[in-house]
Amino acid sequence: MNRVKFGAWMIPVLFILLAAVPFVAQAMGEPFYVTFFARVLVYALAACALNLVLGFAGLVSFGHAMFIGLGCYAVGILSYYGISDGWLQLLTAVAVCALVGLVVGTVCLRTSGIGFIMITLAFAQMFYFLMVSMTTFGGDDGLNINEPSNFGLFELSGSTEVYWAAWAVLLAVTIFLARLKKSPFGMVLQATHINPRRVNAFGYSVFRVQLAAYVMSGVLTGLAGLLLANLTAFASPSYMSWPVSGELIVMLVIGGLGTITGPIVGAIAFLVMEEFFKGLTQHWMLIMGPVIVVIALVSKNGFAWLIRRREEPAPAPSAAPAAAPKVAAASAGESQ
Amino acid sequence: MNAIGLRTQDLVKRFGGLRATDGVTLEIEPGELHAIIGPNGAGKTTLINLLTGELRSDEGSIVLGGEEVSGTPVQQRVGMGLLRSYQITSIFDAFTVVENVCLAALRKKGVRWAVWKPMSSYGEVMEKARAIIAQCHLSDVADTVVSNLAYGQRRQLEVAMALAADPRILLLDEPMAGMSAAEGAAAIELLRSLKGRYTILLIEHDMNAVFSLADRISVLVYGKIVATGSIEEIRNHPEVRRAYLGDDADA
Amino acid sequence: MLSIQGLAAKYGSCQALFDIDMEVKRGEVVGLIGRNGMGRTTVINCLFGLLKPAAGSITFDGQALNGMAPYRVGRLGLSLVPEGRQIFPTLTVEENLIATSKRTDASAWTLEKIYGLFPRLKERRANLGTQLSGGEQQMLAIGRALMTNPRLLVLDEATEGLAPIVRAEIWSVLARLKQEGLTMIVVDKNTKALLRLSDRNFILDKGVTVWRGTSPELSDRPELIAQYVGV
Amino acid sequence: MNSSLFLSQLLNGVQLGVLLFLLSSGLTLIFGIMNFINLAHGSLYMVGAFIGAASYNASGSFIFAIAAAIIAAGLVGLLLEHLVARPLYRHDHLYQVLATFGLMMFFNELAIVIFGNRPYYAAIPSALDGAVTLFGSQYPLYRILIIAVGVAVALGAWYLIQKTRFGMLIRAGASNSPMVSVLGVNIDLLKKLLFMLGAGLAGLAGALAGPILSVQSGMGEPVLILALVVIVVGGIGSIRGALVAAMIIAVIDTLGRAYIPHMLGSFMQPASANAVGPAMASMLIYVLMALVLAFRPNGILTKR
Amino acid sequence: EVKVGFSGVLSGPMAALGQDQYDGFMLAVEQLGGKLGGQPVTVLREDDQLKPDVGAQIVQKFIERDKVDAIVGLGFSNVLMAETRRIKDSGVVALSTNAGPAPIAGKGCMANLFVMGWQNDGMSEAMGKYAKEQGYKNVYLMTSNYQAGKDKLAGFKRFYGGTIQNEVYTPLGQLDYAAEIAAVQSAKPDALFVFYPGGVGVNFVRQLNQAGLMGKLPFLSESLIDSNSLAALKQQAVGSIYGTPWAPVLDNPQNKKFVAGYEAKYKRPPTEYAVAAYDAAYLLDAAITKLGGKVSNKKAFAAAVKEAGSKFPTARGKFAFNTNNMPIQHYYAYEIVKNGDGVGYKQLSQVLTDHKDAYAAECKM
Ligand SMILES: Nc1ncnc2c1ncn2[C@@H]1O[C@H](COP(=O)(O)OP(=O)(O)OP(=O)(O)O)[C@@H](O)[C@H]1O
Ligand SMILES: Nc1ncnc2c1ncn2[C@@H]1O[C@H](COP(=O)(O)OP(=O)(O)OP(=O)(O)O)[C@@H](O)[C@H]1O
Ligand SMILES: [Mg+2]
Ligand SMILES: [Mg+2]
Repeated sequence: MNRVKFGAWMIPVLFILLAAVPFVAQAMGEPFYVTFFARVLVYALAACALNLVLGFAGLVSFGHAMFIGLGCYAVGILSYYGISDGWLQLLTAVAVCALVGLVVGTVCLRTSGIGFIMITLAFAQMFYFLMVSMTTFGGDDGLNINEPSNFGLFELSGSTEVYWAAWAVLLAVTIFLARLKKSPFGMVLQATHINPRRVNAFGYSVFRVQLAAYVMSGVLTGLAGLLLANLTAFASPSYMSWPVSGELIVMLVIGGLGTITGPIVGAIAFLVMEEFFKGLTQHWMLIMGPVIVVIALVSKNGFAWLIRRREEPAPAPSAAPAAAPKVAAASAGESQ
Repeated sequence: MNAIGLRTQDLVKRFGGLRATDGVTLEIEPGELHAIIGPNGAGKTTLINLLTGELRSDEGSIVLGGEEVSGTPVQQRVGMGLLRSYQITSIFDAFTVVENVCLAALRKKGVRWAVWKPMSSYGEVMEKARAIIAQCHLSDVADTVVSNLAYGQRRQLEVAMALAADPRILLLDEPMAGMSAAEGAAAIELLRSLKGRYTILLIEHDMNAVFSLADRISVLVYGKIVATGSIEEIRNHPEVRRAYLGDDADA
Repeated sequence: MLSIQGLAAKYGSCQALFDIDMEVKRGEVVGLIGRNGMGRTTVINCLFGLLKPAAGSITFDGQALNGMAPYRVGRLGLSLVPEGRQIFPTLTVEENLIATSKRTDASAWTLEKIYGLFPRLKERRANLGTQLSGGEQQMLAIGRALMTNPRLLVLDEATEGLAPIVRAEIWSVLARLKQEGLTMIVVDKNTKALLRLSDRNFILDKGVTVWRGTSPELSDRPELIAQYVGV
Repeated sequence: MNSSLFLSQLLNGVQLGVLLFLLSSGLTLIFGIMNFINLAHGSLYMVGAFIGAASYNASGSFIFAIAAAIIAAGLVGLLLEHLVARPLYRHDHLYQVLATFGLMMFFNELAIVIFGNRPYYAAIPSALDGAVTLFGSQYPLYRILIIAVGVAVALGAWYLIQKTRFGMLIRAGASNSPMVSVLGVNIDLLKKLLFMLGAGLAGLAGALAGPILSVQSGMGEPVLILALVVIVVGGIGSIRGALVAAMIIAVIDTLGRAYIPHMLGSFMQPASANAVGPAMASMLIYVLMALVLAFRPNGILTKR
Repeated sequence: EVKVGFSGVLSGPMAALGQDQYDGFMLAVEQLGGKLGGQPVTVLREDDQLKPDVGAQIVQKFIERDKVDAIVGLGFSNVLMAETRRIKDSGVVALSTNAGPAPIAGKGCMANLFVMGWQNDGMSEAMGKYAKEQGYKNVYLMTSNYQAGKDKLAGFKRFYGGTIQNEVYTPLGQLDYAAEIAAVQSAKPDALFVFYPGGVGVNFVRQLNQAGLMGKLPFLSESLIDSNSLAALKQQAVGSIYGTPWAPVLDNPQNKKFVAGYEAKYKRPPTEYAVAAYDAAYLLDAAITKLGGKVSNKKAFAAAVKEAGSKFPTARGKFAFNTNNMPIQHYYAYEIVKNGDGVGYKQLSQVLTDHKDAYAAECKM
């Protein structure tokens, strides 16, 4: 939860670099890179959205792939019925994700810690199995999307279009989150993570704040789903299988929890690494696995620990004093 | 911003077998600084948790400014101006002092839809925050991340946050615990300057503070009020001397 | 038996101890005196390896304790009655007593002896720790510490928040333990009672030992008590 | 649907429940007491399955195979505890999830490297092969063994935790481990042992499951998810909870699969019943978990 | 200079299938002296991890970056479906050596996508016909609850026509089938037909044995029995009957060459998936030879491939492409029999001759 000083210049630099990708790819005659990075941007978007709940509010949602899936099927199912109007699909995706987010969030936020992790997972699994058994929409074979989303002015017909769409949305979302982080809402949201009891004691409703964040996050993740659907021209239950949720978390942690550009860097790092290791050996998971473990062991703030600012962040709450029984007792007495 | 009074009637809180609060009846006048002393584990903090609503009382009633509030949620009581500080310092570690105080100061506004403008651009809130920070002698560390504050300063911030949420009645749980003598003295001055403006319920083991600030004192032992009265009455109250001040108390 | 020199300690950023010197001889009872927050518990935390000293040395029977893992300190024969009781809430009274017990020799403390000492615990033997009153919890904490058959028993605020009668009971128990020749370090607010028990005393103020001497000496100088303890 | 079938379905449920219990008891102990969430627990299960199968094929002794599996899983667990878990005890669950997620990837691929990516052969000892007639229908002998083992382990675990000194210390350490160590007990060692115990149980589960389920890379995950559901429903840290929840979930799952289509069939045409039934069946336990958590956020049996 | 991209599942539980295809293809390339149609060939391989989006990305990479002349493999149905649009748009020659889902056999068929293995329904259609020939009165059907499963059962019913006693769809990824098997026991059907590929199938057969049903109840299956699962099942598979367009014991020179070469090179018996890829290589060889090595014109290449479909040496003895680029081939019923302490294949009958799939009519090409 460090306030990244470097975030200020990271954003423009990062996005200018990303904007260069298609041209570089053209110049190198490697249009494939556009596709690859389009996919990266889509997952970056999802990671940013997850950051809103996981990074800011410290809510470990292990089922965020659910929203990706919902976004995908919003496109898939509509186009299955011949509706390829992008705006309508967008509206549906947003509406569905918001609604699901509201319901699921209301249930999940009653729990905390491991409970929350598991119940979010449970809901994701439910939707996964639901789509698997919906043979009308291809079941687990997935659903081909023949008509790309048509937004009137532009169509998400090819990788390049999707790339630019993703780039723009990601930029908007990044700026939005950067603002939100410093805004009163953002502050309270982060505060709920550090010390929910105190937040309540100031008369804010921790539940409401977290729910709002969860819904927002769900909707943004849904957008990623919508883009993914167009990128692959396909909607499949495997988009919302639980390993995907896991990978989102990995990206986020690699990049840096609660940082603004972290999720993007994390997504790039993760997918590029994966691509690279795959090139090395067919058993690339033998490398990827330990790498992730190491990351988990060393990183407190993802790549922020490379570019750490002077003053060290807070010592892990449980670190020093908790050793003293006195404190153990006090907290037992005080908490709940 | 007028101070309000507080009354409890036969308040009871059980933790499993243990009656942490055992029929507490307490009357606090508006504007009064009322101290509660008592041995560790007497139920002081528990009592505060009951008053704020963070714990649900098992029996008895709590009347806040003439309004029955037992059973109402924390938010509502805060809305009526009931604010507290914590014995176990509970401030927002990752934030700066200003941000901490602002969070408190913002409570009246609420944060619905406040997702775009940075908190620092809320002029009047910032001013208020800065003023209170100055009042609590924290100006020079205003922009430090609080995890880097000294223990005493954290304690001061604890009080500052309670003040910033513009309370009408303050519940302070051992605000001086862990403060150095100097800090303690400053804190005493601060509280004295606040006297009368707010109703204050002060829990403190530091007798100098209590005896130099309190209008009235109640002594809580084993979850029961064994005595309530002026400083003199309490000093010379035999049972209090036995139960808390100790037989050899020469305060 | 135990000697502490130039001990200093921090909690994160806040320094609690600056310069503590004290020693304990076999068979004697030492009082640690001081106002709240003056560092007595911190000394104890350092002694038991719960807190890494920032400076200074602690030796027990010639063994250096600095940075030794708590359990190894415990095995050396130190035992603690901690501030705030800290009995195990999910264990029954009896389990609390036997879980960490250690037998040394024939004259060792046993369940029977403990129950003899605190009949109240015998009645409550099947209750969970949380179901005990503060006083009973305190007795349990003492019993638990005795069951490890310590050579040095440390009591931190052993009479904290207890009804006067219970307190008196505890004091008499401590007196009996003293007669049996147990070495003890006692931290307590109730100076008068403490002085009745202890042989020698150390006064802590803001993490520094400011005075040391026998109980009679201290009793003759009420101004000291007034200055450093005087509630 | 006749009663004899129902009874043997019930038995199947119980037997699945036993496997789940073996897996989740370790998980719940490790989580409840060390507050460490271990996604690699499924991998330990896989280790048990592979080692069990391999050593049975090598030695031909079932007992030896089981022992080998338990020991191997226990040792791997010990290694995990030392290299990964220990540094993360004090940290956010998030990092634990992450690290063990990585471990999962690693072990799955490692299994492929060592045993190849084809299902690995695990035989049932001929003595236990074949079926006995129960409730008028054939029931595999081996599964009855599994149930027996499960019951034994459940009793053993209960005795260990509730009656032995080890158990007392474990429970004490769960609530206040600094205090335990102050009283002269090496709580860290205790935690290591506990972690090994949990891993060993997972290994046992794997070794037992090997002969009825296919032994192959990735076999751990589906079961892991179920086990996680079990410990959350049962209330984290509670062996009793794990047992009850495992049984409830397994039985509900089994009976759901067996009967939901029929029930639906009774009021909708078979085609759609066949479509909806399995979907509902596979969602059933998650719905159950959501309900439990919604109304009892701490599980049906919260840790006493 | 020919470039071929191979994309299949090479990691995770299903990796075996991808591996077999790759090995089958590479064996053929080796036997052809590292050349296809006289042109030196380079084969790029990618792992789709059984993830549709990854698969789609790989195909795009092959097309845009590596500019491959042909793509082989193409993974499971769900992955293949995600890849189709890219394949269609690019017009590159693509040979699916694994899946032949209904959509691309019917409306979604395309001139440049060929299925080397079988249309998904084929084997179950064979089993359906076999069940009919055996005069089974009522058959019990089981599969996982997903698209492929439903297609298979449909295929079976298409050729069976008798009464279906019950049709059970089990949740995808279910491990333990004791419950279902118990139900079968009490239902007492004439025969049982299941579609459970991979490890799940191994579970199923094993549990069938333990329930004491194996051998008592005619057990028909498809895509369950292959040398991979046999390695795990050994004697437990004895008695199971399955439908297939190919078996290791199939008697034709090309197959002898294939099986011998494969076992020599990889120290394990081949599978249907390996055959499909092996044939794919010889097919490409024939087509490229015909074009004299000029593969730059995609349309011509595709046409050549289609034509060569009936002319290349196939390990299946006889092979050709239907109008929708699905295979026309024989389907057999085989039974696993005891053979010393190992197991052997016994051909029961050639159930379907020059079998065409049911979707060709829907294909407009
Ligand atoms: N959540 C809880 N569960 C069980 N017992 C509790 C709980 N909170 C407090 N207690 C018990 O209630 C009694 C009163 O606790 P409380 O914290 O109110 O004492 P206190 O007067 O604040 O003591 P101190 O002066 O040390 O702060 C103590 O015995 C404590 O152990
Ligand atoms: N866990 C902790 N974190 C930060 N500061 C602490 C912690 N525990 C104690 N302190 C501070 O260290 C100083 C000494 O505390 P200590 O507990 O030793 O006092 P004490 O003499 O035991 O007084 P009492 O036990 O009566 O509270 C105090 O200023 C206290 O605020
Ligand atoms: Mg208190
Ligand atoms: Mg103390």
